[in-house]
Amino acid sequence: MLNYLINGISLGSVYAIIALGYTMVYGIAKMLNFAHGDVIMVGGYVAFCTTSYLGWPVIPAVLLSIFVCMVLGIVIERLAYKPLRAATSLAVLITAIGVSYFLQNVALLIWTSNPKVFPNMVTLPSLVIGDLQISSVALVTIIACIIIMIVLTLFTNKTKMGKAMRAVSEDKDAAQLMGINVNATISLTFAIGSGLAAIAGVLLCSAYPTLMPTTGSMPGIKAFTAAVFGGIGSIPGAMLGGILLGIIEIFGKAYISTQLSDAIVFSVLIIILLVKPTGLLGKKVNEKV
Amino acid sequence: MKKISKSARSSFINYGIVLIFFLFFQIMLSTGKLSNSLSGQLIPICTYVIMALALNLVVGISGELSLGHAGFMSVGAFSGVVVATALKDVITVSPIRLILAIVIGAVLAAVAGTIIGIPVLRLQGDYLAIVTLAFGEIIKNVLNCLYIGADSKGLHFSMKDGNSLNMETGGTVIINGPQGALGIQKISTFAAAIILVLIVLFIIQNLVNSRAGRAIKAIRDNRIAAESCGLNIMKYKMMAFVLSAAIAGAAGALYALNYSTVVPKKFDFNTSILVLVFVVLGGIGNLRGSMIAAAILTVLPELLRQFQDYRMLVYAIVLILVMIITNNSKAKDLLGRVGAKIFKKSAVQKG
Amino acid sequence: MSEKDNRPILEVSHLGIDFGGLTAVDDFNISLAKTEIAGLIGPNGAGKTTIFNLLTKVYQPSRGKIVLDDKDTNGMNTIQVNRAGIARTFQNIRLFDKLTVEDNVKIGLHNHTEYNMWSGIFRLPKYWNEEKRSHEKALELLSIFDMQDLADATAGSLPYGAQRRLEIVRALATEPKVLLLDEPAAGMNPSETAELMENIRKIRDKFQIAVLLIEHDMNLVMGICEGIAVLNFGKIIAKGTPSQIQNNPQVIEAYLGKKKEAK
Amino acid sequence: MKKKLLAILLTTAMVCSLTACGGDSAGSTADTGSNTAADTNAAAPADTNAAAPADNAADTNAAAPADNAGGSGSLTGTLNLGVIGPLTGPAALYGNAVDNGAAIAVEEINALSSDFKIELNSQDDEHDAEKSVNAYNNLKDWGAQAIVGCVTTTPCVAVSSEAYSDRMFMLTPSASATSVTEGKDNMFQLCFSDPNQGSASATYISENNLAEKVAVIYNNSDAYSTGIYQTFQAEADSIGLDVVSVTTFTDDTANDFSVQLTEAQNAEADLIFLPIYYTPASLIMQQAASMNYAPTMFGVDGMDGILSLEGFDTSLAEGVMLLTPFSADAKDDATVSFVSKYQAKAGEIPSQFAADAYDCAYAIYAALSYYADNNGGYNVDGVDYTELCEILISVFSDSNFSVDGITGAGMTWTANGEVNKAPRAVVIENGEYVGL
Repeated sequence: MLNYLINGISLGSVYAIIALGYTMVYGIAKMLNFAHGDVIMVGGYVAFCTTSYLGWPVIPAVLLSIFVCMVLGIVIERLAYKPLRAATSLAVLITAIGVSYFLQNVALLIWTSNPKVFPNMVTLPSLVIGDLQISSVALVTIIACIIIMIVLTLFTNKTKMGKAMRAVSEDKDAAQLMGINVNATISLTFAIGSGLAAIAGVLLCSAYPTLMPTTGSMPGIKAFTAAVFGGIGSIPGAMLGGILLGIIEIFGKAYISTQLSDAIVFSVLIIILLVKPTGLLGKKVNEKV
Repeated sequence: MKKISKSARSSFINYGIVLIFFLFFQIMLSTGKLSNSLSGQLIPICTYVIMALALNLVVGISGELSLGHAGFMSVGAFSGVVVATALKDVITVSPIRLILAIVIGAVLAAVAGTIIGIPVLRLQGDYLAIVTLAFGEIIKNVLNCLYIGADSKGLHFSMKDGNSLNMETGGTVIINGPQGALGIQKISTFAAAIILVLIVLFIIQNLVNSRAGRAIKAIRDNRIAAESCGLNIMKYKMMAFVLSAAIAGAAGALYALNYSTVVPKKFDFNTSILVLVFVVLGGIGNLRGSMIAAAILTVLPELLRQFQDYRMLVYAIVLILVMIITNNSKAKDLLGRVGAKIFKKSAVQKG
Repeated sequence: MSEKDNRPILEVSHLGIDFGGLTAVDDFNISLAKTEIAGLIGPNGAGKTTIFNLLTKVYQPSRGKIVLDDKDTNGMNTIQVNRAGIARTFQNIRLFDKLTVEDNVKIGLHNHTEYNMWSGIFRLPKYWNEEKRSHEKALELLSIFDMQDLADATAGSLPYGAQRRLEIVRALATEPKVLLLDEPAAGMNPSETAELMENIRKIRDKFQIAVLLIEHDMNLVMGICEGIAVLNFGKIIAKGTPSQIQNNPQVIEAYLGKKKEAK
Repeated sequence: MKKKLLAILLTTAMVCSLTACGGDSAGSTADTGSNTAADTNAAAPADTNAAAPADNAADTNAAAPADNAGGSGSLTGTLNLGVIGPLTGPAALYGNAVDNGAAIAVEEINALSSDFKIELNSQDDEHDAEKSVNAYNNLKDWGAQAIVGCVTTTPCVAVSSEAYSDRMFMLTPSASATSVTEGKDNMFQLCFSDPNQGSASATYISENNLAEKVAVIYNNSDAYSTGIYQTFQAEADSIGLDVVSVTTFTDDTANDFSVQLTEAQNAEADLIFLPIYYTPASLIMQQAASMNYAPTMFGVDGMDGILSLEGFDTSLAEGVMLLTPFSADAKDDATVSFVSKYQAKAGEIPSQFAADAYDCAYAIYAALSYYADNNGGYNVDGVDYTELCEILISVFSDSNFSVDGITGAGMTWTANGEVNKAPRAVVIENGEYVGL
C-alpha cells in the first residue's frame, strides 16, 4: 500500500514536471503544444548519446540535454507556431501534431526504432525505512519536482521576466502596449518549458530506462491530462494534477485492473472535466461578448 | 433557387467523380488490366474516403477537432465482424450479411458517439480534442480486453480472457482480445464500398445543404451569435458528431470485412491522425478535396514503397506547411506573389 | 402606423450582476413599451453591453427580474430567451462569416422553419416547401436594407456597414418582440447613420417591436429614441426623454460634458 | 577457399547466362518442363553443382535426404521469393532481422550452384494487416512464387488467408499464433507455435521443479504474448502448476512494472514467467532488481536478444531461463558462420528472427531440392505460384522431409503447418546463453 503510494508519487512527479512545461506554454501561448512529449524524447536521446557514446559524466550531459531542448523549443516556436498566432486553435493544434510527428520520425531516422537502454543516471543507494524501500531515482525525481515547482513559482511571481510572462498570458495586446516584448517572452516560455522537458526526459528514462522514438508520446499525453486535471495554466495545478494522476494510475493498476489502467486514467480526466471544466485549480475564463 | 442549384451542382460533380472512379476501376478489373497491388487497395481506398468524409463532417463542417475517430471505426469494425460471423449460418447470402453488419456497426458506433458526445461536446477547443483522444484510447484499451465467442447458445462475452468465455465445445471465438477478430469471412466488395461512399456523400451533402447543416455551420462560425439566434448548440453538435461516428462505424465494418483479421491496435491514435491528414490536405470543410486526398494518399505510399522511411516525415512537414500557408496571411501573400511572378514569367515567355 | 402602443413588453427590475465580488451592474430598472425605441447610453465601461448580456442571458443575473411579455425569464438560457422574443446584435460584429448572406438570415429563421434532419437528408416534400418559404422570407427581410442582391455573397466578405445591417436583419428574422442593437451605427458615416435611423424606425413600424439600442452617436440617439437611460459605473444615473437627458446636469457632467470637452 | 572463389565466379557467369535466356521465360506463358533452354542449363553445370555443396557442407545442413543422389534430380531455374515484414515502424527490428537473415541464406544458396538461384524481394508491412496485404499484392505483381513471412502474427493471419485463396505457399519465420496456420494448408511455420511454447514452458517448469509458485506478467495488447499466456495457463492448470499472480501491461503502459512486481512479490512467487519480448522484459528485470526481488525469470523466444540490447546491464539477466530455438552463442559451425556473416552485414548479433528467416530460405530450398530429387529434376523458371504451392505443401507435409537448420535439427512439419523441433532451454550465465 505505502509502496504503491511511493511509486505513484514518483511516477506522478515525472508527469508533473512534463505537465509544468505544458501548462506554462498553454498559459502564455494559449496552445496545446502536442510536441512537448517528443521534446522529452529528444532530451532523453541527447543525454543517452553523450553519456553512452561520448562517455560524458552525468551533470554536463544533462545540462547539454537541457540546452539542446531549449534551443529546439525556441526553433519550433519560431518556425511552426509563431506564424499561426492569429489562427484558430484547430489550426495550431494540427500544426503541433505535425511537429510531434516530425520529431518522432526524425528520431526514427537518426536512432532507428531499436530500443536503447538508458544508462542509470542516479547511482545512489536506495533509501530503506523499515519495510519501505524507495529507489534513489524515485527520490531524486520527487525532490527535483518540488525544487522545480518552487523555483518556477518564485520566478513567475518575483522576477521581472516572470511578471512579463504573467502579463502576456493575461492579455497579449495590453502587455505589448506596456512595452513588454511579447515575442521574446513567448520564446522564453518555450525555452523554459522545453528545458523542463529535457529534465523530465532524463528522469523518465532513468526510472523506466527504455528509449525509443515514441518514448515521449504516451507520457506526454498523460502529462497533458495531468495539466488539465490540475487546471491548465496553473503551476501548482500541474504539480497536483501530475502527482494525483500518478497515484491514480498506480492504484488503478494495483486494485482495479492492470489491463485497463490507461482507460482509468483517461476516464478520470473526463470526469474531472465534466464536474469542473477548468480543472482542480483552474480559473474560469469568460469569453468576452 | 440559384443558390440551391449551385450547391446541387457541386454535389452532383462529387457523385460523378465517385461513379467514374468506380467504372474506370471496374472495367480495368474485369479486363484484368489492374495490378494486384491496386486491386487489393480499392476497398481500403473507399474506407478511407468514407472516414475522411466522416471526419470532415466534424472538423470541417462542425468545427470541432476529434482525435479519436479511429475509435468509432473500431467499434463499427468489431461489431460488424461479430454480426457477420455470428450470422454466418443463419443468413447465407453474403451481401445481406454485409449490409446488416454495416448497419449494426454504424448503429453501435452511433451509440458510442452519443455516450462520448454528451460529455465531450460540452467542452470546447483543445479540451475537446484531448478528450476525444482519450476516448479513442479508452475504446482501444477496452477492446483489447474484450473476448466474444459464439456457440449454439448465442454470444458469450468476457473481459478476462478467452478461456473464461465458458463456451460449449465447438463454439468459435470471434473476438480474442488483443489478437482481435480472427477468421473473418471476406464479404466486402468494391461495388458495396462504392455504394457506401455514395450513400455517405448523399447524407452529408444533403445534410449540409439543409436547415440542420446550416445550423451546424453557423455554430462553427460563431457559437455566441448562434445561441443568440436561438440555435440549440448541443443538439446540432451532437447531430454532427453522432452522424460522423455512425459513418465511421460503417466504414469500420466495411474495412474489417475486407480482411481475415482485424486487431484493436489498428485503430489507434495514428489512424485518427492519418484520417486527419486526409482532411487537412484535402481542405478542411471541402468534401471533394478530402475524398481525393484520401484516395491519393492511400495509393501513393504503395507506389513509393522504397521511400517508406520518409513517408511519415513528409506527411508531418506537409501538415505543418499546409497549416501555416492556409492560416498565415503573410505566408499566403508570399505564396500568392511567388505564384503571380511565376505565372507572369511564363506568360511573358509564351507571349 | 405610427400609432403608439404603450403596454410594456419588457420590464426589468433591480437587475444586477457581480463578477468575483465586483459589482458590474446594480439595480438596473427599465420598462419598454411595445413599440418603443429606447436608448442606453453611458461612457465606455459603464456596463451597457453587460446589460445586453444579462437580458439575453449570456450572463446569468446575480439578482433582479426580467419580465418579457408578462413571462419571467428567470432560469431561461440564451436560446430560450431568444425563442421567447429577444434578439440582439453585437458590438463586435458576430456574423457567420463563411456562410452566405442569405444563409445568415436563414439561421435567424431557423426556429420558424419546420422540417427535421431526415426530411433534409432525404429531401422530402417538406424540405422543398420550407426551403422555398424561408428563401422568400430571407429575401424579403434583406430588402429592408436593399441587400437582396448580396444574398449569395459570403457574409465575411461584406463591407463593415453591410455587416452591421446584416446582423440586424438576422436578428429580425428570429421574429423578436424586443430588438437589442449594440452600437448599430459604429463605423458608419453621417449619411449612412441617417439612413440607419430611418430604417430602425421603419423596422419598428413594420414589425411592431420594441428597440433598445446602445449608441455613442448622440445624433442618432437623440434623433430616434423616445426614452433614454444613462448608465455610469453600472448604475442608472438618469432616465427620461431626449430633451430631459440633454438638460440633466448630472448626465452632462458624467458623460456629455466630458465628451464635449474631449472633442 | 580458392575453390569457393572459383565456384562463385562460375556462378556469376551462369547467372548472367541464365538471366539472358530466362528473360522471356519469366513471362507468364512459359510452361514447365518443356523449356529446352532450361534443360541444357540443367545438364551443363552438373560438376559445379556437385562440387559446391561439398565445400559448403556446414551451411547446407544436408537439406536433401541422401536416398536420392545423382545429378539427374537437380534443381534449376530462378525462384522469386518474397519476404514480408515490418521494415519500418516500431516493429522494424524484427522485420529487418528477417530480411537480413533471409538475404544471407539466399546469398549462400545462390553461391552453391549456378543452376538454381533465388531472387529475393522484401516488402514492408509496418506490422499492419492492411499494409501487409498491400505488400503481398505488390509481391504478386512482381512475380513472387513463394513467400517467406509474414514476420508478425496479425499481418500474417491477414495475408495467409489471401494466399490461401490465391494458392501461394507461405512459410513464416516467426508468426507463432495458431490462427496463422489454422485451416490454411498453404501456410507453414518455422517457429514454435504459441501453444507449443506456452505448454512447453509450463511442462518444463513443472518437470524441473523450478518453482513452487509462479507469477505471469504478459502484454495484454499483444497477440503473441496473450496467445502464449493462455496456453501456459491451460497447461499449468492441467498439470497442477501453481500460478499465484497474473498481471498484464499494454504497449502504452510498458514502462512501469512496479505494481505487477509488487503483486508477484506479495504472492511470494519464486518464478516469473514472461511470455513477452525482451524490451519490456529488460525493464522488468531492472525494476525487480531495484526492489531487491529476485525470482527466477523464465522467458520464451521473444526474450532472445536481451543480451544484445544496447546499453543493457547484462548482469541483471543473470540466471534468466528461456526456451529458444536459437542462440547466437552456440559453437556449431553453421551458427558461427551465420553469426559472423550477419554481423558483417547488419553490424549486430543476429536474433532468433534472423535465424528463423535464414532457416526458412533453406527450408524452401531444401523442399524444392527434395522434390527435384524425387522427380528427376525440376526447373522453377516461370512456374506458376499455384503449382509451386501444391508441390511445396506436399513436400512439407511429407514426413520423410526434414531440415537441419541453425534453429533446430531434423525439423519436420505436420500437415497443419506446425513445425516439430525440440525446444531448447537455455540459461543466461555470465552474460552468455548456456544450453541446459
